[in-house]
Amino acid sequence: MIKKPMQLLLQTSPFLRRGITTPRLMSEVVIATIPVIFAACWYFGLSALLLIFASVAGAMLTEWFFTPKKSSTQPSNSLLDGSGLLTGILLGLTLPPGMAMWMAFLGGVVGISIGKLVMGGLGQNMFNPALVGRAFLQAAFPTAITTWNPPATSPGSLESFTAIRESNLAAPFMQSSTDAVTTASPLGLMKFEHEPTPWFDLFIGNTAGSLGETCAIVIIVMGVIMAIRRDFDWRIPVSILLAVAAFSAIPWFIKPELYPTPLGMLLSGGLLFGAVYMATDPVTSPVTPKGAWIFGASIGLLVVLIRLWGGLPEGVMYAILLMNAATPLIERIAQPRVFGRGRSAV
Amino acid sequence: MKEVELTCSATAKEPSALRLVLTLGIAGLISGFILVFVYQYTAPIIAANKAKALREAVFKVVPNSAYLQELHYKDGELVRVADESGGEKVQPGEILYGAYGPDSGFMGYAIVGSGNGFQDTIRLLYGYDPVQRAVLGMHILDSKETPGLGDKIYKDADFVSQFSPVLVDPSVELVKGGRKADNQIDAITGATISSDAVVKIINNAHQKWDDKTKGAPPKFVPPPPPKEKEKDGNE
Amino acid sequence: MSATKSYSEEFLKGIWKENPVFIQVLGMCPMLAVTNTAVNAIAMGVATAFVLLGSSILVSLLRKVIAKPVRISTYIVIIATFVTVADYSIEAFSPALHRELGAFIALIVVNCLILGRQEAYSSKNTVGFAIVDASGMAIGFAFALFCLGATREILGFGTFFGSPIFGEHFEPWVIMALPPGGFLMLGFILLFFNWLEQRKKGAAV
Amino acid sequence: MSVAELVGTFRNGVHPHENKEQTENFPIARMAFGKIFTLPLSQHLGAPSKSIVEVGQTVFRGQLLAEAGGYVSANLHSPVDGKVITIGPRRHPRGDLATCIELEADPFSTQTINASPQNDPMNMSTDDFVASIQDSGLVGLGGAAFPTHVKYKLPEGKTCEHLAINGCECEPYLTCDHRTMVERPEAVVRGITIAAKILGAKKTSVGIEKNKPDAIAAMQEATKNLDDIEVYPLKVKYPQGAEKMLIKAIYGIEVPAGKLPLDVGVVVNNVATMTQFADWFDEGLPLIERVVTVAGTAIARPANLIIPVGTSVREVLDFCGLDMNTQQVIMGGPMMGMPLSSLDVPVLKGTSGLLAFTEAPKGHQNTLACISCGQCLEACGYFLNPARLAKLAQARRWDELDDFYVNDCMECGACSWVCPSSIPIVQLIRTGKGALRELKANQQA
Repeated sequence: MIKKPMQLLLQTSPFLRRGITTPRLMSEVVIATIPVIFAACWYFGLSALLLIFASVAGAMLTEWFFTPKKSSTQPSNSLLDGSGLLTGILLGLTLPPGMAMWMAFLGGVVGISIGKLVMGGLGQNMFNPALVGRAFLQAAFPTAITTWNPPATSPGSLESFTAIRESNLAAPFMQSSTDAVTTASPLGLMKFEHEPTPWFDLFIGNTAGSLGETCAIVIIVMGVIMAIRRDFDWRIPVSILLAVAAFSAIPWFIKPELYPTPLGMLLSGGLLFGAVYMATDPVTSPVTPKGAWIFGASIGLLVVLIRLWGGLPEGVMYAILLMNAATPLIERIAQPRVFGRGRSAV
Repeated sequence: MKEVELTCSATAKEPSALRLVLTLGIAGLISGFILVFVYQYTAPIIAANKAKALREAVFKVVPNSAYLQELHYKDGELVRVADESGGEKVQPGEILYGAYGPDSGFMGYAIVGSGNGFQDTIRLLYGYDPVQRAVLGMHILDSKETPGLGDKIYKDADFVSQFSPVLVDPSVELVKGGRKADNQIDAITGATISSDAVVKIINNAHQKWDDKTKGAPPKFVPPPPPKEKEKDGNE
Repeated sequence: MSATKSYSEEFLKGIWKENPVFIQVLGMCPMLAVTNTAVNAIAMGVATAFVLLGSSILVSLLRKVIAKPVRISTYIVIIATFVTVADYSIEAFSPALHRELGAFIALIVVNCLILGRQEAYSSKNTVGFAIVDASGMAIGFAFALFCLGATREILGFGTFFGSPIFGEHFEPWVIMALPPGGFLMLGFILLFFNWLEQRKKGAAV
Repeated sequence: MSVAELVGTFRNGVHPHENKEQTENFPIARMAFGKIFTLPLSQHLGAPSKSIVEVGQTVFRGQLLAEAGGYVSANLHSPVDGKVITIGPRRHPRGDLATCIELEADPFSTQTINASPQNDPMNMSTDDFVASIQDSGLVGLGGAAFPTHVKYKLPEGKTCEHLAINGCECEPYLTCDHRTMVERPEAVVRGITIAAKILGAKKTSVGIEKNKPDAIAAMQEATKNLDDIEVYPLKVKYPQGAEKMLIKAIYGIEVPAGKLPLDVGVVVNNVATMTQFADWFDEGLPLIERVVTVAGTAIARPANLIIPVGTSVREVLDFCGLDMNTQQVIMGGPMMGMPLSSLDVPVLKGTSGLLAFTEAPKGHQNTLACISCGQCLEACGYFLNPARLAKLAQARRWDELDDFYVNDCMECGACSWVCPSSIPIVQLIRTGKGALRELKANQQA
């Protein structure tokens, strides 16, 4: 037998890799959304699945349409890295259950195209694509996105699961807000009527709100699991929640009858969902540990400011988007101290 | 654009100061001529348009009225602005309009109010009957409220029609979920802040004018018709 | 400047090849602010066309008279004149339109498209060419405004030239009726034009 | 209670799969002598040594072949009885050609060494001691091959409080130091005694990672009657074997950037270097052979072998059963070692391992976009911002690299190892460092 000359690979060190890749990280977060989706279905029925499906379809189709095709057989990387899928799911979970599917689809399209692709694709985007999609929907359809349906009266039962809201199926360009049964979200109740919602309802999710944000317990559990698995920087959600608790405690101490309790602030609205799933998007948050603290605390402060004194009942989305914009600045001032050196000079 | 000449040619002689003045002078002269001519022609039309718009608005907020005259408050009573001959000019904010029926009988006042809306200042005109102590109608003159939401304060006929009439005592009140009393206005769903702004503007304006409109309204004095004709004849 | 340029070429370039909005990205202020309906867009286009045409003719006529150091001031005076004329005329003949377009009519003065054409073209060309160039640019500008205005009206109000096209249950895209919608739409249209351009290049290769 | 017992490690760092089970339980064996030995004159940091032999000359095992070419340089001795056949360019493991002395082993020799013990090191002056080590050709055996005698010449005004002995062996696969500690603890202790005496160090600390319990036990047993030597079990973490990380782990002290361990009163040496001290002073054996770990998926019979310096890598790998489908051969550890383009290169004094793999590690091929996950920051023992450095290097913004302390980077590879997007961070940083150096040189010129 003739000995074939060995073809030796020449690479530079290190020659080992941990083997946890970006698509794997993405898919872990996608898996972590499954319990949230389940909770959404429990309280809001099939509507949740329909909306998530629509926004995922919008996101993935846009990704596919604009991604350069390398060859006909091998889909390009960006379609397979799961980031488009994740954007779609997260966007879907931030929508109210009565939203029209066509709007969810449109949100996915805008989120991916304007939120990600025009900035240069994954890793280059300044803003969280899912939130860009939602901000667009908020600006375009302010009524539809603030029209809350109450959760099912008998959550988990077959009837309430299969009862699809008519408004979900509105034809493209047509109104979705035809459903008669609407209610106010806990934050709206607190802001405009000064009427607090029982914290236990907030905790288990039996309140009106966006699909994914109502069930606090599921989000907390998934957040802890993801933090342990180091899917994201634990400092960000922790600092957001601490900041919200701290900053909302001050007005509450002064005027308890007018302002919500810190616990109510933490559990209501999209705060937990935003802190765990949105603000932790690695691309749009600072990489340095110090930066993560600044980033999270600023989001918390903004959330409290917008919720208590702004024109809107909810402010998590804008707070995160604003701090997304400030991320490069934060990174610049929050460089880690280098080993064997004093304060970083940068 | 390739044609752009980036620098003035260095070899060209620097033009004299006289030439510069002359150039601008000629341009100014031509411009002046054109403007004077256009202004002469359009000014009366513009004035007429404005008057017509105002009349229409007043007639809208005071139903069945046919004539109006500008009034202002002076020395404890409302007098016609037109009576001021050579006196100090009346500030626009101090003017309200008296509306009269086809028989020259007094129908009510039309009052301009303004205040902060959701986006920008809202200016509105409302009709007021001092006898019934009620708002007769409301018309938004200027607003930049959110299309589709806040702009319902003038686009939503149901909302607008609530103002004809609504009682001003003790004050106009904004409620949610349907009006239950004659001094209440039902807010627009999703545009609470804009609805609230409208009600607040009316209440504020009413506070300002309430005492001043308690006396007897001035009589309607029809404008002298020949003067108008003369003007028309000139055209 | 070559002597071989033709009238038709000078006319057409403004409409497509050097379209003031899509290619040169000029005149953004009125572009974004007043193009929420097709009618507003066309009105703005016509007003701009009037000013552009008028000032191009005048500048071209006076190009030998105008002294170089004060040329920009002179152009501004001329442009401002025509803008004021347009402003008065619209206010006189269509108060409703005037209310919609508001301050943006007066702002035509600072539309860089108009000043740009004076500096770049009318001041160096005969009246004939100046008219042709101004018409081309004006039509191009109006066309762009119309594209934007029509799309924004359809999405933002569900109407086209004021008549509903979706029926009564249309859900308006509020943002399209607001100035940010202008940015978004312009972005999408520029994206579309670049995409067309790329495809053309791709096909050529 | 020392800081090490409380902390037992440095901050950040990574923990790659250790893969030491292939070789950690096999005793060190001796490989049969080959025919041809290639000895590059430059196999240590510093100036190349100068040949003092001629072609055709007969040499014996342990004979001096080349003298140190300067102060920071080392002697070179013959590993075998044999004949000089060429002095000329041969392939260096680095990849380029370098001047080498090529020997043909005498097939009839018994290859036993005829050496005598050196003077008693305990009664030597520092200068004599330093000269003696330089004579032995001793260099750091951990990988960088820094001439050892330099460390023992303390500059004016500096004192050494502590001697830190590096038994971490944090690189995956490698077990040569591990086996040395298990099998020759008394030689290590003998070396430590000599070194501590010369340096005047009051205490000696031996840092060993906890994944080598038998080595810890053996060393503790060997030092139980010695008060001034303490064994520190350390948390298993890479790159703990790096000098400054080891000092941080044992003493909790950060060596200031740009300074040497001696500036905080510490000298760090490898355990293998300690055994070499014992061999040189007690038996007169210069550095002519060393323990090398041969392992990897492409090796049928992984082992720790005593291999004469200059042996061809091909011979070593064939001896251990090299797979036909080998894709990659690495000299050194998998994190910081160097890839070999050819197997016809010699084993060097600094060669701690020879690893051969049938397939390249996964994830190298597809570099994805950086998603700013920040894991490289948490891996970096120097608290640098590797992602930023890599981005700056990629954008060729060399001058800004300095603002982020690119030259503090020791290229341990932890950031590249951890990167989920498989960005070759270390490679980019290396490129950046080179370009920055060039830029600065040009600015000065």
